[in-house]
Amino acid sequence: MDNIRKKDLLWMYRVMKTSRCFEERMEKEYLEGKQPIFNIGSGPVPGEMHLSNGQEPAAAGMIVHLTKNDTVTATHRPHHEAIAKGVDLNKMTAEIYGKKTGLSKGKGGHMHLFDPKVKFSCGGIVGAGIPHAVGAALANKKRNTNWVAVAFIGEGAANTGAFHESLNLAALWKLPFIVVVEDNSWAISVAKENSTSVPFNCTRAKAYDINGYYVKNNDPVEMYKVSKEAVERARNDEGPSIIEIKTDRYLGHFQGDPELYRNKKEVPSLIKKDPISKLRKRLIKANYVTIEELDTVDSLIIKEVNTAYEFAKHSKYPEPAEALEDVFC
Amino acid sequence: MDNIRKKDLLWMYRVMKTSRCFEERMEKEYLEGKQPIFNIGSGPVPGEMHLSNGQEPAAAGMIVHLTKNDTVTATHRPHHEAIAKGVDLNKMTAEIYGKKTGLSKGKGGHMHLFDPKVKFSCGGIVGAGIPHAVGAALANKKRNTNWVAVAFIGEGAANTGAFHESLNLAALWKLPFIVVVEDNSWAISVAKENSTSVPFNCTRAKAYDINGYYVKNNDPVEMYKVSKEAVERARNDEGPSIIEIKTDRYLGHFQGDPELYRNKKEVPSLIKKDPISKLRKRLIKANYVTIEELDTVDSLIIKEVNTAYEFAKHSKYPEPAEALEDVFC
Amino acid sequence: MEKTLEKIKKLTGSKAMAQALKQEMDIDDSIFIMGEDIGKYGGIFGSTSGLYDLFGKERVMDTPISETGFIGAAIGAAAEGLRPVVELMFVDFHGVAMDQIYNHMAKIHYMSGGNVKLPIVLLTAVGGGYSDAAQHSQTLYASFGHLPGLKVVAPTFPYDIKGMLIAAIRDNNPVVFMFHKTLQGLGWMDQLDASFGEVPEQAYEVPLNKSKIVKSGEDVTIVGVQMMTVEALKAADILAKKGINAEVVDLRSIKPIDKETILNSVAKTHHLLVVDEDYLSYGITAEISAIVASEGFNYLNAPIGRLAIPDVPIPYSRVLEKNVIPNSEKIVNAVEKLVSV
Amino acid sequence: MEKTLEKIKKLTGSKAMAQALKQEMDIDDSIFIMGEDIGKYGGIFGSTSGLYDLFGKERVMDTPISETGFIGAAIGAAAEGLRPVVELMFVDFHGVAMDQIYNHMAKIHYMSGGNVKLPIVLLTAVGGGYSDAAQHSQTLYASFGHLPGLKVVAPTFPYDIKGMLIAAIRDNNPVVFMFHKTLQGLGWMDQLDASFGEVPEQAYEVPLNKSKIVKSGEDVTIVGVQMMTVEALKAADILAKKGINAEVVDLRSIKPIDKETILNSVAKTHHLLVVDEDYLSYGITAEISAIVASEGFNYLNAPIGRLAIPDVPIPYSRVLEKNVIPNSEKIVNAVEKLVSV
Ligand SMILES: Cc1ncc(C[n+]2csc(CCOP(=O)(O)OP(=O)(O)O)c2C)c(N)n1
Ligand SMILES: Cc1ncc(C[n+]2csc(CCOP(=O)(O)OP(=O)(O)O)c2C)c(N)n1
Ligand SMILES: [Mg+2]
Ligand SMILES: [Mg+2]
Repeated sequence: MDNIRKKDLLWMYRVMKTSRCFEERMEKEYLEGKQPIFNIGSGPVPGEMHLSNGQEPAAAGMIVHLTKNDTVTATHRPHHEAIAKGVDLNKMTAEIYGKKTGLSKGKGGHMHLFDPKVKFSCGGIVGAGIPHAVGAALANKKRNTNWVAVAFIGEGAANTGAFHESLNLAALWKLPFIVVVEDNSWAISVAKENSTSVPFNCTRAKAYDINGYYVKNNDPVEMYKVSKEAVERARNDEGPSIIEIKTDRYLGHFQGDPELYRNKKEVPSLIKKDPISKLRKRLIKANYVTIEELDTVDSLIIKEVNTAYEFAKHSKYPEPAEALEDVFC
Repeated sequence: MDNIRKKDLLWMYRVMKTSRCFEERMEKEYLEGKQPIFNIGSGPVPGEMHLSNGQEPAAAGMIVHLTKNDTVTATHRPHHEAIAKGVDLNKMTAEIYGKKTGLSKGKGGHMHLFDPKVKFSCGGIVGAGIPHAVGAALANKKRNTNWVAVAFIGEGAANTGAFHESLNLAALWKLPFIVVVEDNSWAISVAKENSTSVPFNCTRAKAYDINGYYVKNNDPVEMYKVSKEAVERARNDEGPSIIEIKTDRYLGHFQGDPELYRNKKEVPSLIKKDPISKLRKRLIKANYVTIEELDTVDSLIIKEVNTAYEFAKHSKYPEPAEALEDVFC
Repeated sequence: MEKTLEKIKKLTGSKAMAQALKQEMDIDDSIFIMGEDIGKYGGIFGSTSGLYDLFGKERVMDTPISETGFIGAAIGAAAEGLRPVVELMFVDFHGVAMDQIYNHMAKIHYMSGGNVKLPIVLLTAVGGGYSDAAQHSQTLYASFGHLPGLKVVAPTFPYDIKGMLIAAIRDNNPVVFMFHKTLQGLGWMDQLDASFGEVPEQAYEVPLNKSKIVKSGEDVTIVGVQMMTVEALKAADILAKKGINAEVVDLRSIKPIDKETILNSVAKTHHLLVVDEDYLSYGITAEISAIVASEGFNYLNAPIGRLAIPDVPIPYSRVLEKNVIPNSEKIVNAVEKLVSV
Repeated sequence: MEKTLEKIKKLTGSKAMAQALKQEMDIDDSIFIMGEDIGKYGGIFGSTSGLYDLFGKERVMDTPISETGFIGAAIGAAAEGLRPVVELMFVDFHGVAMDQIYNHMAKIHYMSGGNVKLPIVLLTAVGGGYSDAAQHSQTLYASFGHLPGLKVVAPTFPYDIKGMLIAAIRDNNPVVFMFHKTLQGLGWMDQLDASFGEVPEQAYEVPLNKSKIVKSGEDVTIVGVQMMTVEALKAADILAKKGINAEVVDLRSIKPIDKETILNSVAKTHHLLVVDEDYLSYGITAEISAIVASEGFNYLNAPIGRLAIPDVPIPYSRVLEKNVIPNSEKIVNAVEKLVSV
């Protein structure tokens, strides 16, 4: 597979698969306490839930090139990046369950995951994470490291003022910064052609005199290659990049989204070319690994995911009075 | 002069000259009550004062193509556009003097001039006028007019989020909208190369799939041509444009600016190629008009400006209690 | 307003909103709606449901995620004589567009000496209680109430939602219209009786600057707004059983505040508790307390009670969130303390 | 703090700020400054004057006009362990960056369960009185005070400016540091005695959560902040001649409010006037009145007085502006009314 190290490909397979497993489980667990009548505030996992099934290549193909010194900021749809970046899965799951053992002791929830140990953060305001990554890149440059900072965003976020201001700053200061635009065609119900005046956001790199890359077909291997170049450039002080990847949102914007705005045939056709299944086949076909070996990987993943859910479910809730703590340090 | 109607050139000369006269007078009047010690809050014209001397070509070369049905939004440095757009000079001057006869009965001041009769407005927040012009363009399109809306901004404003969001909207909705970027090299003390990651903001048109134009050398005639094309395109429903013109700020950012950041030789060299003197010479050389005729124009301008200042100075102040009026209608 | 019985239907809050918009759009071509997901989706909280099909994409316009751009565009369009209704999906996002809202929408009428009118309605969803955490659960009533030039309303019941929205649309000033998610009567949230109520079919206006006594009583005045009104009514039932007869005032208007109704009530009850789903400091409890402490001081027989979110961001976990948002139980406790002084 | 006499110099507010920044930057490499015109220009209101020459453009960074971008970048850099000081040139511009300020800077510590610390100082210039009109004259104290997660301070005198800025820089929480333009002692604005004062040369801290009694008295408590403290002191002089002995409290901290100092003062004087250069509704006068009406009710012998900008945008013309910003004369009148009840 084009000179990509087997180790990297397997790593990508593993994190994509972990994310998928984690989210397929979440899809079910989320419904607990929400049936027969769906009530967003009910059950052990209340609140909004944005799943990334289908979008795993964006996270894996980029983050395979990062270490824990590199920073990642993500969005309201953060699980695939969190998992790829190595966020503690037990604590992340516990956080989503609102437990005291969670990353934020239950204060953050699924849209507000913070794991400073692996330099991961995300948030619920579209576009807002981009300047945070610019700031991390600035810190990296100031401290003479070769660490990079990557902001993951949806294609909808590329129309926010934050996008423009951040890209201009990063380019002006030649920061080790990359923005990955996950074009899943939709911003909730608004299709890209109804939100974005250019077909490809990577074109917008011209507005900052930086590099723009496009990855077609939700392809993790292409994403790997393009990201490698962008990360190397960033590490070598050659400035920021925009990478746009065409990816796919299999589920509703959030769980419970009736998706009346979307053609019912769209998702089945997307799932047919699922990148995880495709990568699995490619790995086997290239003789990188046997079916049995991958089955072993898969079962380890399932175990890891199960462990995380067990941990979360069996953890304690915080005491009500803890709500008043942690405003200031 | 390249097939430009004499009438248009004379109009441009006249408004440029009017603006220059108006501002040269303002430069002096502003100091009343501020000497020997400069106090920004003192005198009959208190508060910040941003003059546009040197930047007249941007206003004249564009607005010559507009009618009073077309909308203009301007910035904290609004006089050249206000005058070109036909804002009532008496009322505008009275407003700057804080008088009851002013455009806004003294409530707005120099940064907040509103003359809905000629569809002119401006404001003190960098970038904020851009979406207002987009909204006007949207209204124009909704009402099936062929009216256009033009936002004038400084090159510093091209790095605001408002710029990006507005351009994307205008392009997406194919609105009769134009943004004119007056590149006077400075945003207060910050030079363009320290604020902007591309040499030319017109390049940023690519980020929206619209037309971008560049006008060199603060040239009103070039500005005329480029604006003509952009306005025609807008009127013909061919979408928005970005025009950047290299222009010159002769004075400090505001009156009282010590300009310690700026090479003392810069301004004298700029004034040598003053666009108003140059246009005067060109008009005469092309035999469009005689020196005497232009002298007559000039003296009429001086009279008009004098009248405005007289009107302003002799007008009454509002009653203090009027401060409480006009919050709501 | 004359009610004709056969023309009254029971509607949810969201249907009341959509009906108000429809009826006004029917009679006034210059009204159009902009916002994220307000087209086919009908608004994430149902504020525009059905309108896209009725009026098409020219009048019910989905936008990119560019709140500064499209809220700013509403200002420009309003200055040209149109009457935009624009939705900021969650009030929590106001920070990305606040300059347009408070430096321009709120001030241009004044800065222009009254020459530019901006008949804009800014719809925005407020409120927590369903574990949507710190960035999607706020009400921020006071963040808007503090700034001059905006009328800010927050109706509770479907009847008021329709009437105040119509009044807001017809008003020639910018009006911030806050609707509470839980009071929209959406199928996928808590089902409350309060979110379903009688709404006349014809168009009518409810004034934008009046509070309403939703339960009268003699012993204590409880001022609430939206969900806090609902909780106050629940509390009043419990208190009644304990022999305390509470008067409940539904604030409805955040700015301007209807001082008269509140002062008259306190003149009668001599006790005041203000309940707010916004943050404590510099919030509704502050402003109403101050009005009464300065203009109704002599009516008071006891210290004023304040109940609000205790100056912490809204936490995710249900147990934590429950602890910070006031509810009927906390109101009962607070009132008991108040009247026992 | 021990004062050593020979080490005290008279400084203006702006020099006190620049000195605080210099001294802290000298001892801590992780501090850097970002903002518009804070480099060679030294800050439009002199907050960073001289620092560019001392520390160079890596540590004193001019930025584009991209407040969301660079204030957001300060958050990202702080999360990595740096200590950014970031300037929002006028507080009036907060709307273009408010999302970064209140949804992220203010909440990330909480939302991360205390795991992410954001030691950021947000400098911002406030205040009117020099005809800078509606978009450049505000204080917006309460707009910031309302939101949980920010410490918000507004010192008046050079001594406090230096000490509170040092405390702010050393604090591991985000601090909004508001400096009043007129109190910076700039050569091109009104010259006030208050803007020039004794400042020890060595570094020292003034706590971020304490008010200060700047004049003691028995008859009435006047709470002010920044220019309103200065006007209150002037008013106190006039009142003294009329036989009214006012106590003046300089609030200093907008959030959290030092309740104790205020309540103790009112316990002594039994009369309270709050004066604010921010808008009336939901402002400082509201919050402090509410605190006293709920926690110091029995101390009060008269209704609480409130003096603030009467819910209008700030007009340009001097005669109009003078009518809306409170001053010593209005304070005297308000106090006289108050104590005569
Ligand atoms: C500033 C802001 N505006 C609106 C929203 C509401 N919202 C949440 S996600 C979303 C769509 C985002 O689309 P995109 O960036 O493409 O990401 P995706 O959901 O497709 O992953 C919107 C509009 C928000 N959270 N923040
Ligand atoms: C949002 C915002 N940020 C900062 C300012 C302060 N400010 C006023 S004018 C100006 C410079 C503007 O530069 P440019 O856009 O190039 O216009 P010019 O002054 O050169 O005409 C700045 C930073 C402001 N008014 N608004
Ligand atoms: Mg998307
Ligand atoms: Mg400029």
